[in-house]
Amino acid sequence: MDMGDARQIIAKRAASEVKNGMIVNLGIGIPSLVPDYLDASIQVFFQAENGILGMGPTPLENADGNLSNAAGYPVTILPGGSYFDSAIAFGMIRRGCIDVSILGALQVSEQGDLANWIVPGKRVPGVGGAMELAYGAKNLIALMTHCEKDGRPKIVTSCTLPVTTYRCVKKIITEMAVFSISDQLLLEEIMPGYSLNDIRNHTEADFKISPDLKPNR
Amino acid sequence: MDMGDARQIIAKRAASEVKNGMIVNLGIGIPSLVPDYLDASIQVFFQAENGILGMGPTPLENADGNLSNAAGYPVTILPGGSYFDSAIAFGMIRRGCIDVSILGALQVSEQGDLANWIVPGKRVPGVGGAMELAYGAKNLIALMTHCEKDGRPKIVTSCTLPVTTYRCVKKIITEMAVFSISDQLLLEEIMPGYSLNDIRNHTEADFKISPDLKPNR
Amino acid sequence: MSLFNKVTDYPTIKSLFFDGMTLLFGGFGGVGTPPGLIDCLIESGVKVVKLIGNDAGFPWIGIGKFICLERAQSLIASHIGSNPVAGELMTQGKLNVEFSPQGILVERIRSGGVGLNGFLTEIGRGTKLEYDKPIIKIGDKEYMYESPLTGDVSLVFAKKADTFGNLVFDKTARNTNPYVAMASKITIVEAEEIVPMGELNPEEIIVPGIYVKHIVPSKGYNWKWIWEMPDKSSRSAQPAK
Amino acid sequence: MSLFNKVTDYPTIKSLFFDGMTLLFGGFGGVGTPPGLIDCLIESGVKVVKLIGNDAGFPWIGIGKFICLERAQSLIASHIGSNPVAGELMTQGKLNVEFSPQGILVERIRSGGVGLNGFLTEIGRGTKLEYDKPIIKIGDKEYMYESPLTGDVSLVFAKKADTFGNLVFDKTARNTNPYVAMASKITIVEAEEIVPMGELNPEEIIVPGIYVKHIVPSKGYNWKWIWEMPDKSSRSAQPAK
Repeated sequence: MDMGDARQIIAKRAASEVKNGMIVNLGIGIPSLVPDYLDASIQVFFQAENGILGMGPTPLENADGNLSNAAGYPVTILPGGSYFDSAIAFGMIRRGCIDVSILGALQVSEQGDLANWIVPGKRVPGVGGAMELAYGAKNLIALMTHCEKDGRPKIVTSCTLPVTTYRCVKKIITEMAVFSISDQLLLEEIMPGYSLNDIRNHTEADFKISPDLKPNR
Repeated sequence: MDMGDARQIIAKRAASEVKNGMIVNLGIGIPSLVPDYLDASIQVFFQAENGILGMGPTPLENADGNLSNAAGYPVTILPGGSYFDSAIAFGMIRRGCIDVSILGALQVSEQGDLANWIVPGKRVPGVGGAMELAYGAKNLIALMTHCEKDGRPKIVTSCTLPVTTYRCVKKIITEMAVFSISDQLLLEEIMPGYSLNDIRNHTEADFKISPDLKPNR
Repeated sequence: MSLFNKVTDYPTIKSLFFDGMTLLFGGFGGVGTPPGLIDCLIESGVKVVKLIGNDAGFPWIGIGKFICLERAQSLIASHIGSNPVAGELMTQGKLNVEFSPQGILVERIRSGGVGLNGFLTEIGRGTKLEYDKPIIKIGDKEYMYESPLTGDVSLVFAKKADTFGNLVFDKTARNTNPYVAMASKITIVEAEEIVPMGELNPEEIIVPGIYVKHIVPSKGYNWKWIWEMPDKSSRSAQPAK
Repeated sequence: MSLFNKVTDYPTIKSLFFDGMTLLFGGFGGVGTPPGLIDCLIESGVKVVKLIGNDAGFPWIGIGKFICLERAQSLIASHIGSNPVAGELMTQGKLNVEFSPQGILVERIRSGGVGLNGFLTEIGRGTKLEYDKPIIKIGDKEYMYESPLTGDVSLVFAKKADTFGNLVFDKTARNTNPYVAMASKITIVEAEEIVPMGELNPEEIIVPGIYVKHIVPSKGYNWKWIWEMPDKSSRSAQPAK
C-alpha cells in the first residue's frame, strides 16, 4: 500500500469516531483529511486554535484572506459560529471543551505518551498548540502510518523522540490497526488486509488483545 | 466649616489636578464630586472598573439600567468610549494606563501608605478595586477631610487602620492643606482660612515645608 | 441544527441545583446578576457551600437576596459594603467571607475558566488580604500566589443568546459575566432575548456557545432601583454639562 | 476631541524603532501581522534583541521577512516550521529560539499586558519546553511558572481603528493581536480603515484606545498567497459539502 492510500484509510476510520453534536479540533496532516469522510448527517462544530468555532468547508471562490484555519488555509463559517482571540481559543482547549482532538503523531508509547513536535537534528517545527490540545481534549486520537518508511515501528515501548505530552493518547488509528489506551495498550481492531501476526511484527510496544477484537467493517 | 462644605472645597481643589487629555479614575465619596468642578475646556476620558472608558454625564432622563459607573449610578458614554469586561478594566488599571486615580481615604501615612477599606469592628465594606487602583495609577491622589469628627488627625506617622496599599499616595488634598509625598511628606499649599499652625496642630505626621509653599489661590 | 438547542425552562433549572454546590454568579453591584436565576435558586431551597462573585449585591438585588436567607456557608467577593445583612452574618459567624481585590478576583475566575493553575501578583502583598496565600520568590522578588476559582454552577446574565449559547452582553452589564460563564461545570444563562443560531454576528459574540449548558429567557431585570432609592444621595461621577 | 488623534505616517513610525528593542508582533502564521509596519521596521535598519510572537511567519510573509535579514538576536515563538530560514539560523546559532506552547505564549503576553506577574501551568511539564523554568509546589501538586512577556514596541494589525485607537479586528486575523496591543510601552497599529472617534460601536471595540500610541493606514495585506502557492498541497480542514 502506498503512503497516500494509507493516509486515506486512516482518515476514513478516524471519521467514524466523530459523533453528532461534538466539538472537534483537527491537527494538520492526516487529521485534515477526516472531514472528507464524515457522513452528511453528522453535525459538529470544528474549532481552530487561531480563534474560530464553527468552521465550514473550504470556500469554492472568493476566499477571504482574514478567514483561515490554524494552518492558514481558507475556510468559511457556519451559522452559530464565532470568532475570538487565540487566548480564548486555547482557554477552551485547556478547559476540556473539545470533545475530540485528532492529531497527527510521530510516535506513541504504550502508556499513551505522544511525540509529534520535533525530530532532533532534522525537523524543528516547534510545538505549536499540540501540547495543549493533548492536555485538554476529553478524547485524544492519534493518527499515523503504522511504521516509518524504513519499517521502524511507531507504536513503541517508550518514545525515543521528545515527548509532546505524557499519557494523553486514548486511541491510535493506523492503516493496520486500532488501539485503545487506558491502563494498557489494547488492540481493538485489525484493519482489512492485515493479520494479527502483521501487527505483532510491526509493533514494538507490548499490547493486549481486546475481548471485543473485531476485524474492521 | 461643616463637613459638606469641606468636601466641596476638597473636590474643587482636586479638579485642578485633572489636565487635558488624561485618563482618569474616580473613587466613591469625595472624588465623585470632582467632575462638577472641571473646566468645560478640559477633555478627559473617565474610566470605571466595571468596564467602561469614556463615561459621560449622568443622564437627565431615561437612564439605562445596563449603563452605570462602578458605584451603580447611571452614566452615559461619550464618542470614542468603549465597553469591556471587568478583567480588562483592571488590566488597564494595573498596567498603568490610568494617568490619575483620585481616591477617598480614611488615613494616609507620611510614607504614602493608604488606608481606605476597613474600620475593624465598625465598617467592613471590603476592599473593592482600591488596592489595584492604588498600585497601578501613574498618579494617586487621596482626598479626605483633615481630621475625624472627634478631631483625631488622619495624616499619621503610621496607619492604625488596615492598609490598602503601601507607599502609593503621591498627593493628599484636605480642606486645610495640600501635601505631596515622594521621599518625604511635603506641605505644598495652605488652604484659605488656615494657618501653618492650624495644620501643625491637626497633623500627626512629621512634614517638611515645600520651598514653593503657597497659600491656595 | 436543533442538536445544539440549549433553551429550557425555570423548573428544569431548579432541578440542577444541589446542596453543597459551589456557585459562581456574574454581576457587579447587582448589575448583570441574573434575577430570574437567583429567584429560581431561592425557590430550590438548596444550600450553597461557596458563593463566588464580585460583591454581595444589595439585600433585595442580585445575590444579596439569596445571602439574606442564610443558606450560603461562605462567600468570596471583593466587597460586601452594599449589603449590610452580609456584614451582620459575617460578624455573627454565619457567613465566612474571603475578600479578594476586585480585579484579582475576576482574574482568579478567569484562570480557572481558561484551564490555568493560578497566577502571581504583588497586589495585596503585606496587607490583611494576604491571608495564608503562598508567597513565591521569582528571581529576587516575592509575589503572592492567587489560586484559580471554578464552580459547579455558574449563573450568567446576557443581553442576547442564540440557541447554541453564543452570548452578547449589554454595556456595563457585561462586567464579570464572560469569565463566570467559563468557570463552572454547568453554566446557566438568563438572556433578555433568545435568537436562532446564525442571527448573531460571529464578530460580536463575547462568549462562544461552547461554554453554555442551559439558557432561559429573562423576565426582566430590576437593578435600576439602585439609584431610584430615596435614601441614597444622588451621585454624579461624571463631568457635569 | 483632536487631542486624542493618534494617526501618523510611516516615516514617523520608523523613527520610533531603536537598536536593542524588544518587539512584539501580532499575527498567526502571517495572518494578522501588519505588513506595512514590518516593511517599515525593515527599512529602519534597526536590530532587535528579542522578537515575541506566535510563530516565525513565512520567509516572505509576516515577521519572516525581517527574521531572514538576521537582525534579530532571539525569538520567543510557538513554532518556526513555516519559515525554514528561521530553522537554519537557529541551527547555525545565529538566532536564539525559545519555544513556548502556543496558548501558553499568548497567555504570557496577556499576563504582561494586564499587569500580572506570570502564572502556573502543567502544560509542558516534564518535556523539553520546561527549560529551566521554576517549578512551584502548591499543595501536593507541582506546576511550571510561566513568566509575563512585555516589550518596548508592539506591532498590531486591525480592521478598523478610530483616531483614539479603539480597535476592531476581522475574523481570524484577530488571533494574538488584542494582547500584543496591551503588552508594550509603545503600541503601533496598522489599520485597514481609520474612522473618526464615535463611529465605532462601543460594544464592538475589542481593544480600547487607551493601549494605542500610534496609528497608520494599511496599504493592504498579502497573506492570501499562502494558499495560492503552487508548491503547497491544498488542504481541506473542514467538512466537505
